[in-house]
Amino acid sequence: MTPLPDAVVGAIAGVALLLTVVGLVTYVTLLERKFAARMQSRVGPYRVGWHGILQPIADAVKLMMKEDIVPREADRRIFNLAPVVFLVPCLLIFATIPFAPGLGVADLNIGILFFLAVSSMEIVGLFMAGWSSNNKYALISAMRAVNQIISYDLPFLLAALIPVLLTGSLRLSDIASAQSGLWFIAYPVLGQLGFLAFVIASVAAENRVPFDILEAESELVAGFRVEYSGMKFALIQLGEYAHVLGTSFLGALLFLGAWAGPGPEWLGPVWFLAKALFMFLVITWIRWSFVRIRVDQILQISWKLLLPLTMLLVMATAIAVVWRGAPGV
Amino acid sequence: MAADSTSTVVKELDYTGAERLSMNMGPQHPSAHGVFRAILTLEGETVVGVDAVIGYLHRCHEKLAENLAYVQYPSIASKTDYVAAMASELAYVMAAERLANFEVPKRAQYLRVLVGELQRVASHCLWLGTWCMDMGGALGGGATIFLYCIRERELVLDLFESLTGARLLYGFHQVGGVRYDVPEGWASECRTTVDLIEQRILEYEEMLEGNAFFMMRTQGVGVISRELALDVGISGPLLRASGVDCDLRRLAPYSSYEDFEFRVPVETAGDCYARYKVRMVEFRESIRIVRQILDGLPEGPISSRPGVKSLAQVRVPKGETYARVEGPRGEVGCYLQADGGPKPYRMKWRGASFSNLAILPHIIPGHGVADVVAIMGSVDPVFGEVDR
Amino acid sequence: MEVKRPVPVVPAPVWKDIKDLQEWQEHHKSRPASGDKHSTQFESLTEGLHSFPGGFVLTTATDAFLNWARKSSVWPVSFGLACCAIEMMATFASRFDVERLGMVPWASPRHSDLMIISGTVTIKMAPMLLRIYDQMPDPKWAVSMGSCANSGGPFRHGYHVVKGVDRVIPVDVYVPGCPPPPESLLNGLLLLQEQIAHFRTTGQRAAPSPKVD
Amino acid sequence: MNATEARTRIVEFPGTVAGGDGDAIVVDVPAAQWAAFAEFAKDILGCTYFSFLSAVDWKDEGLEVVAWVDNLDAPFSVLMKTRLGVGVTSCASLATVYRGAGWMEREAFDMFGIHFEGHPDLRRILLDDDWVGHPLLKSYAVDTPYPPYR
Repeated sequence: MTPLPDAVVGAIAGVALLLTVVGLVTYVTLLERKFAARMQSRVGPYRVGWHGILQPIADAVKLMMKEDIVPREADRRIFNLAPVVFLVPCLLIFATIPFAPGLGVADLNIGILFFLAVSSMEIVGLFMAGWSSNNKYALISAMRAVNQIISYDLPFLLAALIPVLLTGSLRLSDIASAQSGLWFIAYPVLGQLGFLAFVIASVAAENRVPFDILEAESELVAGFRVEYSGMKFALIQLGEYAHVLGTSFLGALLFLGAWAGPGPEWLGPVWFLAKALFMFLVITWIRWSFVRIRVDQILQISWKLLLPLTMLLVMATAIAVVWRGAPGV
Repeated sequence: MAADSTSTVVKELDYTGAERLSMNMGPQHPSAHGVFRAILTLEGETVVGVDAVIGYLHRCHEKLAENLAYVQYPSIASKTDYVAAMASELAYVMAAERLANFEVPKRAQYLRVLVGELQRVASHCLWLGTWCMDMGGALGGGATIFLYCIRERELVLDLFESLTGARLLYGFHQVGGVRYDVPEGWASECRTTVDLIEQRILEYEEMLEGNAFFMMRTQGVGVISRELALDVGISGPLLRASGVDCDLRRLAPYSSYEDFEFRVPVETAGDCYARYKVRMVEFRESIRIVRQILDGLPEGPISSRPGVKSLAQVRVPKGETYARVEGPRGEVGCYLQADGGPKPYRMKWRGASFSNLAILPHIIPGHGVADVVAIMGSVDPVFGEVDR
Repeated sequence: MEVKRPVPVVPAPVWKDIKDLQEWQEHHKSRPASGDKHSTQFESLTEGLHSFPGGFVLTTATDAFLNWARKSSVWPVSFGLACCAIEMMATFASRFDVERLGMVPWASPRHSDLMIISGTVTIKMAPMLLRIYDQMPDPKWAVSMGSCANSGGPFRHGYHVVKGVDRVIPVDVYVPGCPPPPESLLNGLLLLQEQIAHFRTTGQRAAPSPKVD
Repeated sequence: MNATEARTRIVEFPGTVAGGDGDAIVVDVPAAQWAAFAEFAKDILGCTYFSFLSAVDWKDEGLEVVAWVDNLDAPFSVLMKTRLGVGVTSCASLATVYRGAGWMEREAFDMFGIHFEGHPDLRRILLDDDWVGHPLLKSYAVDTPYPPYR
């Protein structure tokens, strides 16, 4: 039997990954709802299936069957295109993540660059959605989003650079395997501060509370997606959660040692997933315990605090690496 | 060509150097606290003008009061300020009593104070929850605080339910006294509840004041000066947060308030944070008053009037009066003109929220959109009382 | 720099320019009862499938599945009117927690399926209410909560009160009480779920569920 | 200044009749002196706190405007009343003296149809702009229908 051509293998892997990710993202919403409910002394979804296990399916099916409204004054083509443009980068970021040694769709040699570049692409879809809705809430939301992405992508990128410097490689699998001994979060001072900056910047880049000014419920109703209904709304939600999960995977890979963990080697992906979900829960925990801050304050935090801090960290890391003479922990 | 078209556009748009956008908030808006509509004029993110549109809940209270007997209206009066029904019922009943010169037994007076203070705790719980939800988002940290606050409010509502049988609108007061006496075991239940709430308030304070984001959102936002506060006639916690020591429980004691020891908190900053501080102290002072009443509840009848059998039984002589109580939102007043019949000739309801809301056009311009919701939440309007 | 000239459009009708409901509805034409083009096509398709031998198994199973999904995730729009809104909030809160049933309150009517009319509808509010209801995507439901929304309640005789919200929008479940306690509203929501379970795919409203005493 | 002092000062103001008991002073003011008396109350009597303004419809005897202001330091309060006279529907505005009177006068305009001269922004506040009639007049029935919602 001749091996299948690379393109076919890649396509199969891609589809398999896509389905897994979509399924995972759907169930991550249930995880968040249950977690939040427990934080708020509630029960959360309970009656749909055993302990609400079928809730995401019901939500998805219902949203699919809802009426699809396009406002008369909206820019119809862009309005219809925006959810897709929003969703694709959010799902594409999973392509470079190696879930175990050799288990991934594309282990690029510039993996982390690809990840960061693509993940900030979602702003295009977001802006299209905000603009084309022809709704003032959506428009203001889109403006705020652009503001925020510009100011938080830099700290996000710089925070992600710390493990890159420590490893000496942009390839994600190299970064992961460099942590087989010691996770980067355990690297004295630099690791912890870097992780903190990474979490803050990723929360901001994902537009979650307390940095969710662009969908600020109490001011802009639902922000850029205020006019979306039915399936398009579901796509936007899917994209948002996929982005959060993707960033959680990245955080787990960069700082928490990816698939490193006790037990046999085949447990690697499980460990990785567990760490990513831990990252996700941390972000959720932040989301459900802070109040939102104002636009000007968000920008101040970014430019006056986070950016200098991460720059200093990167510099310190570089000095440490040079001083020790070799990358690695 | 381009320049020409630009100039005409500029002329047509009445271009004044900055792009202005008018944005409509409400009447269905997550932070409208009911049915409030604010038409904001924005310059970028800054609000330069606000037109407040109210009246979406105008339920003809004053006209109905002219058509309902003195014994009928108190249960409708509770629907003006529905978050603090006990205070609004009391205002109407007190006005009628004052005109008719009815004596109210001591026990009834104490019971009125008791439910009034419990109601203040419940109302402030709701305020804290909704305000934080305004600032934190329905899908964020604000919702968590909101749910915690509602949890405490439910405890107070349980007390009310066992006292009057209703959770929100009670019909507890009647002309001449109160309708229900405390059931057996209620007092001890009440004590445990207020103990628990006092402890939880401490938790909230730690949770909120230890949160830098909360402080950033509230300090220096929506400052009301002392002079403006008096001029517009805002009352309650808002007035006290602006440095005016005015509490009707102290200034013009009614219903035996002079028997109790309590502190009237006054802050001078006049911003959202000062209003928050004032209300947090009021929580504690209310609980303190509740404890004092439970310790010294006098025996005796709860009403000086027998049970009402016919509508015309309560006769109020001709005259006019203005009775006011310190509700959780401020001065709840009832101006009553009686013509000697079984119904009032004219009733004017001075809702605290109406006057408090009138401050908004004076303080909002200059703030960002995000601050508008924070200011509106700190004013704590109840639209049943604004629109009546 | 060229400033884009705004497209001259006929100003959207301001609701207060409109004297009566008929005129308002003329401006916001609702769909014909037979459904729009797509749902008509969908209906003929399903009818064909249904009449195919053995096809009814497919259609009824799909129907049951879709209705299960609809009833399991009814998202109310967080829309409070008056006193009952406070009890509605209490129902959404920890003790009663409607999220157990899969309900998440959303701020935007576009994302919601259910509108709980919680309180007195006044004449000034009625066009707004209708507009919000129109903004919700089909299939949508409405629960009238409290005496005021059912019939005007204690304010029925007021000059500014609509005597029952069913004069403005169609209502599926009426919850009595002034205000209804959260238990009452929960019962109403469960009744609504029961009713949604009989919803037909063609976009037509099912007959109201039988009265439960 | 306390309530008794205030009473003696009010007597100095031309055309007024002071009544009431205790800390609640009731003053009948001639309609022409309405705004002047409000200024007097604010500046001389120290009643800086504005509580409410409303009106009463005395059927055949015309409309009466009432306003309540407080001196929070003393404390005492002044209830000012003025009869507009039969058929008169205009009154001087207090909105320039007390900013809080702005909304209250809009409400009185809405409910009674009193035109407050000098009010900066006199519109209906609770009812729609196209509402017919003024509901709190005694000639307006409580259940007056309003199409099409009836």
